[in-house]
Amino acid sequence: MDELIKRAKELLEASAVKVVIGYEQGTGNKTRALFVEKPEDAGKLVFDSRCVQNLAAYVTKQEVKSKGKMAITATLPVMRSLVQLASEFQISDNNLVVIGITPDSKIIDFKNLEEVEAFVHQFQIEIDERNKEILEKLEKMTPSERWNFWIEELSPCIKCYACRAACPMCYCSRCTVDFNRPQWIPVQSTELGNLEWHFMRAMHLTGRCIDCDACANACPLALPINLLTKKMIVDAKANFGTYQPSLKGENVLSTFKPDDKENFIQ
Amino acid sequence: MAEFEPKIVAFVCNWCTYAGADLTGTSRIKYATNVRIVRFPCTGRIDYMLLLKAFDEGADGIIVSGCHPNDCHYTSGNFHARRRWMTFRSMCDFMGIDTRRIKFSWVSAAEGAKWADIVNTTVASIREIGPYDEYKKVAKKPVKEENHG
Amino acid sequence: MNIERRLVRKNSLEKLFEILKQNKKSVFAPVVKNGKASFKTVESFSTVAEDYIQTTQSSKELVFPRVEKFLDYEKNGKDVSVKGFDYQNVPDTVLWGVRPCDTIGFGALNSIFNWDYKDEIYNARLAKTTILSFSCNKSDEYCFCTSVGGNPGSTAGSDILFTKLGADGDYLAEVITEKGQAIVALAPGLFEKADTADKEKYLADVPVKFNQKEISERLEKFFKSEKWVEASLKCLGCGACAFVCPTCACFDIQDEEHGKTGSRMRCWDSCGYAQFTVHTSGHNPRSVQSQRWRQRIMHKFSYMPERLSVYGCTGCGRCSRACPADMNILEHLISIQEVKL
Amino acid sequence: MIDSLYMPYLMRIEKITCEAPGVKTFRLKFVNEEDENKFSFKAGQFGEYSVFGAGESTFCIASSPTRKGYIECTFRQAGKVTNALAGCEEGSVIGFRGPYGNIFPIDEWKGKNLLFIAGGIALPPMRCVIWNALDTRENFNDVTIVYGAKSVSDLVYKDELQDWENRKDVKLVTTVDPGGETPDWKGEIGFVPTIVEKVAPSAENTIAVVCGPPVMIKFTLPVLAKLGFKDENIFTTLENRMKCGFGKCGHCNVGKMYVCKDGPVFTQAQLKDLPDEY
Repeated sequence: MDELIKRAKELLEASAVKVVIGYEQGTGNKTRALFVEKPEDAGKLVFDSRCVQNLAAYVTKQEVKSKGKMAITATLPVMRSLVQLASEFQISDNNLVVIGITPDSKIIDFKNLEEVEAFVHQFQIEIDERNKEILEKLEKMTPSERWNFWIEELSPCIKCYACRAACPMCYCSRCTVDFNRPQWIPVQSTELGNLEWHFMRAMHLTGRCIDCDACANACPLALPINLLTKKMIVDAKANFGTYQPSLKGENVLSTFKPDDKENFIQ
Repeated sequence: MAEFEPKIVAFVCNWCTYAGADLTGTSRIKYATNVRIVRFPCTGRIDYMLLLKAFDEGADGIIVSGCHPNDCHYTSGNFHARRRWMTFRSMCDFMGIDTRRIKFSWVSAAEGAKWADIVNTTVASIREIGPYDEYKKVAKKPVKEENHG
Repeated sequence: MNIERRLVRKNSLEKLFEILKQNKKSVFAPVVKNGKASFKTVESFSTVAEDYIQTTQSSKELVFPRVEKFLDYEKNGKDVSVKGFDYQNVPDTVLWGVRPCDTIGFGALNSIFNWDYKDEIYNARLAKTTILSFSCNKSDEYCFCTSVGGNPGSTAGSDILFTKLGADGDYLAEVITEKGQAIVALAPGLFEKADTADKEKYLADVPVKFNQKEISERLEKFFKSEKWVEASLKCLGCGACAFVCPTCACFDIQDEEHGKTGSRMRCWDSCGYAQFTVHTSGHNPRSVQSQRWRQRIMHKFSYMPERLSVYGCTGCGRCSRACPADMNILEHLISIQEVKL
Repeated sequence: MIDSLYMPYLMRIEKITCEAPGVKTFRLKFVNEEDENKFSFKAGQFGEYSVFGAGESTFCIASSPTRKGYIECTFRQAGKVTNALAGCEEGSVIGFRGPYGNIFPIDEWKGKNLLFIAGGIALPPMRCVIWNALDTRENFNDVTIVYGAKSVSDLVYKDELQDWENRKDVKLVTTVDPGGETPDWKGEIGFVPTIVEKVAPSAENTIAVVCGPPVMIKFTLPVLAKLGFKDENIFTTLENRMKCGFGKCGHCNVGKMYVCKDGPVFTQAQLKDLPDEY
């Protein structure tokens, strides 16, 4: 942690960046995002296992960006998000410095996003055991049972869009659900509105989701919406091979192979 | 009670399947009339939300069809589409949307007979499965009246 | 009317619940699932959560549902026939186990829905609702009801307030309104004469953290402060705070179309959304998140007190608990009180 | 049981006039006579017009309260509802809720000069008060109307502009932006603020009503100030996103004001006290 504070201080003192995005002690046992703009405030930065909010969600926010060049405290999921965002031209080395934190909590410096990418590629995106089990359980159900499961699970959704807001990949200034010509998704949180919203959200994240669970953690009602994106990751791996965010921007739905294999097209 | 007549919406590309369906007609091949065809420039343009909208609006089955691989008018639209269908279909399956009701096919401009066959078999299989009441109930569609076609 | 004090034995609650069900009342009560309490229509007493500090969502849903259908229409050529709101279908409901910081929130909702035009749909739902609240015997770091005019044993807005007298004790029932008396009349045997039971010592201790009036006065001069940006930089712009709030009542009006028939409804909306104020031209009067956060605070602590003579906050702390970015409203209010003007 | 606040009157479209590209005027008559009998409104008020299945949209009542038996509205096709409205035919039934909002205090303007300044699609909200004034012309001194649009084809109410042009008791000045004129255009060429400076009457005993796009208002206000108009004597109508129309839904809230309840008519003096969120 001292190392992190030192790094933040140096960057700010040297005016290399205008703001350092990190974590601070929050309410109770929570930590939360902190935006350090003065070197003397760097001491408020903390880092430990409670820091799970995906800070990459902030690097595309208008008011944060307007501060100027940013440095970001990046855990592995955050680094993955940054690589994905860079591949979608949302960030670049010009406006971002990455202060990496390795899975064993060591600070790691990167000269540029290519180095971040190389680091990220040392680790596979793996669905955790607990969720794997849930996915398997769901896959064993009949389609009708799954239908009822999702209608029931999603029925409490109040469409607060916290899942969207917390997701680094949901950076569109105007989301599909906010369009009314045509009205793709019903605005009201009815069974259909909820089902279609979560369906669409998962589809838009297919090949882009890096499995950080920010959506599920953000949900005030603790709905298991990350199962949908996890399932997409499992399938993408099975169907299309490796699953890694890459600066070349080759995520599964923006590319193809002429010999992609399926068994359902007549 | 009248026999259930499924409502099928077909999303097809302009260059192959639409032309193929046209050939079915000009060849005077008879096929089921349950299908409403929506023409797109390319299968790559067929947004998956359109397929969900079809179910919303009371479709019992969907056909999606375009050029065979390597035959796309725009070179690779159907390759992109194929990947999207693969993920879409698995997403549908995972959320319990009945994937038996969504038929994907490649029908070229020369395959008038294949188009008739695709439509006929789809209609027959949907007729067997019955109306898609599960989705209609959630979409708040009047379930009963539509049962009678 | 004067508050009547009665004693309800701890094992009589279940009987009361059953009598309510026998009298065909719909009971809306907190249920715990995945570690989170939420209000649901419950059939059996055993599913009602007993030990919880606060539900994730407020009970406003009962009188201001997520989706409220105003009308159904049917088109016939160029003509349209319209059927209005079905008042007959509003269920006779008992809101059970709600906290005083929710019941006091009905006061704010009443003002919003009746300050000028009277919203009969809201009023019809409230008229059919009897509120049986339970005092708080514990609180957490998010609670601040005492700073905004409430307290853990406040009777405001309740029809009957139950206070548990000790960890394993019986309940003091304060019957506040005629609606409350009507419930007593359904089960007179369960409401015994109360001795001089004192509820105060059983209530949670919620210290006063700021002066509400002072906050309002300060906000008048605070509109242009830089603090709003600083305070809201971590705000993600979701609507969780508004949707869990017992007094937030902003809504959208939407039509749903099924061929020739359809309906019109209102559904919850939030001033935190970027699209909330956007004009058709694309012009957005509140184009950045700090302006929207400012609107939320100003509306609750400045505009509402001035226009509706009621504060838009009950100190329930739900918004802070629900916030995915840990925006803590209590902290912000304290900081407004502390900042030099 | 009484109908809810959200229950619209059913209105039949009696006449559709195409005013300009994408701009239409509907003349609406009440489907039920009893609705018509209990309905009344004043200049400046607005309503919620709805196409069933598409939703509701807010605009001013463009006809004058002095013309009984119908109301008129003019809208530009811009969003979901206005597009659905544009798709309606004569004889179709649409919904209308209202009237809502405050009014132009036209009774207080007796004996004064009136200066109306409008730009583009903002003439309709002013047309109501213009006709109200002209129908009770004896109450006012000089009446001046300055109306500008991007191009000649964008001018709305072309027939009425001709009427006003022909009247001896109205001074009408029409203008189009440079480049928007046609070869036979006889009006002014130039932006509204410039023209106002040229043709405005003395600020003495004069009320100015200004309606138009934000940029037009922004540059017209300093001109009026220069001419000596006091903020209390400059009126405008605000448009904010609205849903309910009666101060509940929260959308149009600006500072302590609800545009739907305390507006849409505001004086410049009132606007100066409001946060810049409109």
